[in-house]
Amino acid sequence: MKQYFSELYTGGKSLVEGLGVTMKALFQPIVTVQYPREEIDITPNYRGHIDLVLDPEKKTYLCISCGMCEKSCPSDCIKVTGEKMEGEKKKSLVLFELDFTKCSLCGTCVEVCPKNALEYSQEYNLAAFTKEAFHIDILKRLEERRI
Amino acid sequence: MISNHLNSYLILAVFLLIAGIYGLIQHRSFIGMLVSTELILNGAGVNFMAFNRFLAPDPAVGQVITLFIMGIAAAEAAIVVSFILAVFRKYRSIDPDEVKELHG
Amino acid sequence: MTFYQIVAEGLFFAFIILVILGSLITIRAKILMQTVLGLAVALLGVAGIYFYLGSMFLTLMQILIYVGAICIVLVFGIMVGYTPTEVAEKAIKDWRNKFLAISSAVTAFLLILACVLKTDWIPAVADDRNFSAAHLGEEFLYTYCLAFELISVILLIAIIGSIILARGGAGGMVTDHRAGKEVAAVQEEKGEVST
Amino acid sequence: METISILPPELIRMVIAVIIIITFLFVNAIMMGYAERKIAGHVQRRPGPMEVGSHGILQMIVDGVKLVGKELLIPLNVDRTLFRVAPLLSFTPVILPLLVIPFSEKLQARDLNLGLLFIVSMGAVNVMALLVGGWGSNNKYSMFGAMRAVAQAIAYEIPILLSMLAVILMCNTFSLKEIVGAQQNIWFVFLQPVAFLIYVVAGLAETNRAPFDLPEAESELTAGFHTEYSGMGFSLFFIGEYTNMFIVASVATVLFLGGWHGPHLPYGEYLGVVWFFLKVYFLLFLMIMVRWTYPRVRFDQLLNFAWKYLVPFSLVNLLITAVVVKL
Repeated sequence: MKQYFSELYTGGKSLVEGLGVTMKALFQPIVTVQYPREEIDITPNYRGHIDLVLDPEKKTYLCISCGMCEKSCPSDCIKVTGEKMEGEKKKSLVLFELDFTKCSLCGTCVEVCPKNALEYSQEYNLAAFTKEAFHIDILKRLEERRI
Repeated sequence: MISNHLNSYLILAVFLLIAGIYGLIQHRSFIGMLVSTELILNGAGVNFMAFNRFLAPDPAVGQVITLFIMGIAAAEAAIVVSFILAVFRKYRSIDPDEVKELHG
Repeated sequence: MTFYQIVAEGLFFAFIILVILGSLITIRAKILMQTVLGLAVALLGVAGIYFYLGSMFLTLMQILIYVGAICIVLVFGIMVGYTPTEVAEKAIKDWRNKFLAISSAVTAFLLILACVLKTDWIPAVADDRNFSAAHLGEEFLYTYCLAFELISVILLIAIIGSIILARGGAGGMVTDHRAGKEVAAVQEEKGEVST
Repeated sequence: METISILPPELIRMVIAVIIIITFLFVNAIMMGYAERKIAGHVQRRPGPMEVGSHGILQMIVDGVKLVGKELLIPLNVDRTLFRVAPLLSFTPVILPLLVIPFSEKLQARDLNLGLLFIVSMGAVNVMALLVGGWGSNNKYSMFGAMRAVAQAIAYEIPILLSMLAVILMCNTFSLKEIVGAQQNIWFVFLQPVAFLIYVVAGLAETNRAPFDLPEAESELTAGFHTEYSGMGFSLFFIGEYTNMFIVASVATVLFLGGWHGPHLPYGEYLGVVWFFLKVYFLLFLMIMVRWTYPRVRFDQLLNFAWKYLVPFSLVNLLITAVVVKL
């Protein structure tokens, strides 16, 4: 009999306390963001798809078209083509394409790059209607950034 | 004013009674029979209420008896449903034709 | 005849139609659930008839007890033994059965109807009859006190009895899902052990 | 003019009252749906609907239009009659109780002698709708929902009636108007706090609201008895549920919170409706908060709670009330 009433008491008390918690939450400011209208800053550690590093001095890429990333990629999603231009020692990039439909964001390409020419982008608005939209031309992205 | 004649109520009560009898014979399941019994009980209730309204010197009598009928019907329904549960558990069927251990 | 009376008459006929329709569904439907729903319709109609017979209290009790409790218990009983679309009633080809049903019903109807129409009913003379619920309550507690107590005892016994029946006898819960005979055997064993 | 002189004013009054009440049902369902989603959002510290209209205020209307536009799908193997009848059955009996509720001293469609009994008996019919819908859907989830609804309704009807009886004993009448009138000086919530608590808890269970929403438990039974309903069928169930909440809250207001009584207003016999609605919507707000605070109870807990706590307490309360009233 004593247990019956003590159960009732503790139960009732915890119910009232619970109601207090939600009451308090009701009047606290909201913490979520209305996404397409407002956006919050992405943490610098965010690992999006890869991007070429922009050399701040020469305003160009650091990539030497060695093809290490292409070889190391477990999903075969990077395509690098370099051509030797006339009058230049190094190969220059003609094509750097990422097939994002296959990419698993493992980051092996970034690790393996001898010149540290690859970095993670901050891109997260990734949605499209076609498969082709995910064949990302990374060289073009770099050109756009350079301007 | 048909709603003011005793006979119209009595005929309705008779209709309920014969509907109950017909259903009781026609239905081949316990629930169907129970439902028909409820119809018969309601016929009796209408009858009591009609006499109460038109003939009784004290109009509480018929209402009291009708309320008793309702109470009995509630008890009956509860018992029959639990009886059906028991029968179903024992015979795996609530078809009255299969439940015939007490057949002579 | 005023407009009020026309409306009242119309409603009266509506209730009668409800009763007749409901009881026809009840006795003709092949699916049991529809049978019980037909019963609910008929009982609502009877509730309306009670209103015309001067007792609002009985009308409400009829809805509360019959529709709200008895019909629901019946539906519960159906849910135990049937699946929703299974045709619960065997197709009635038993002509003997049907003949018996119809003939007994018609005979009873004619006989009772003859009695009803032949009798001269003597109407109540008093005009100051009290239909109120308060008067009904007084009658319950003074004149019909014993019957009132008895019915509560009956209800109590019914509740206890139905619990015992549903639990599978005084021996306690039988949860076996084996075939009927085995369960019966188990019950017999239990009976022997307890005695 | 001929036709109008035949019509008695009482009948016109009833027709107007029914029209107003049906309009009010829809408005109430829209408002409650919006409030529910907004409060749910803020309790979880998110904004809730924001897109349609300022702060999403038109969201429920848009949803209503969407539901009306949708096809009423009838699955192949259901019992068609029962399947169609069930939403109507859940919608119709909720209109009638509103006819006897006194919104203010003079705003009442009809004052019945047995008003409270009338409301209770209409509530009993409502359970049939859940049963018929659940059974007619021919779906095991719906069926489980229906069976749970039965056990729950039977268990919680008793404490509701007993707690109402305590109030009826105190003012000796079933008429809602007279019950409110008896609370001129002191609200019954102060004289009958236990009955009030029992009524509110059992009322929550009676309307199938969380934490007692077992018949439609989303996470266990997908949606219980209305799993198979779409379009208007679903929205009728939805409106029925919210109106039921409104009825439970307004009966609680009438029985315990003094109905239309409040600080004096000009034209008090009409404007008392303001106090009435304030109290009702406060209770409804509480119900919504309860839903978003507590987890759903288990089925055995639900029945244990009814039979071991609510019924004994309401019986003892009734006994004490009877003794005190007769002393």
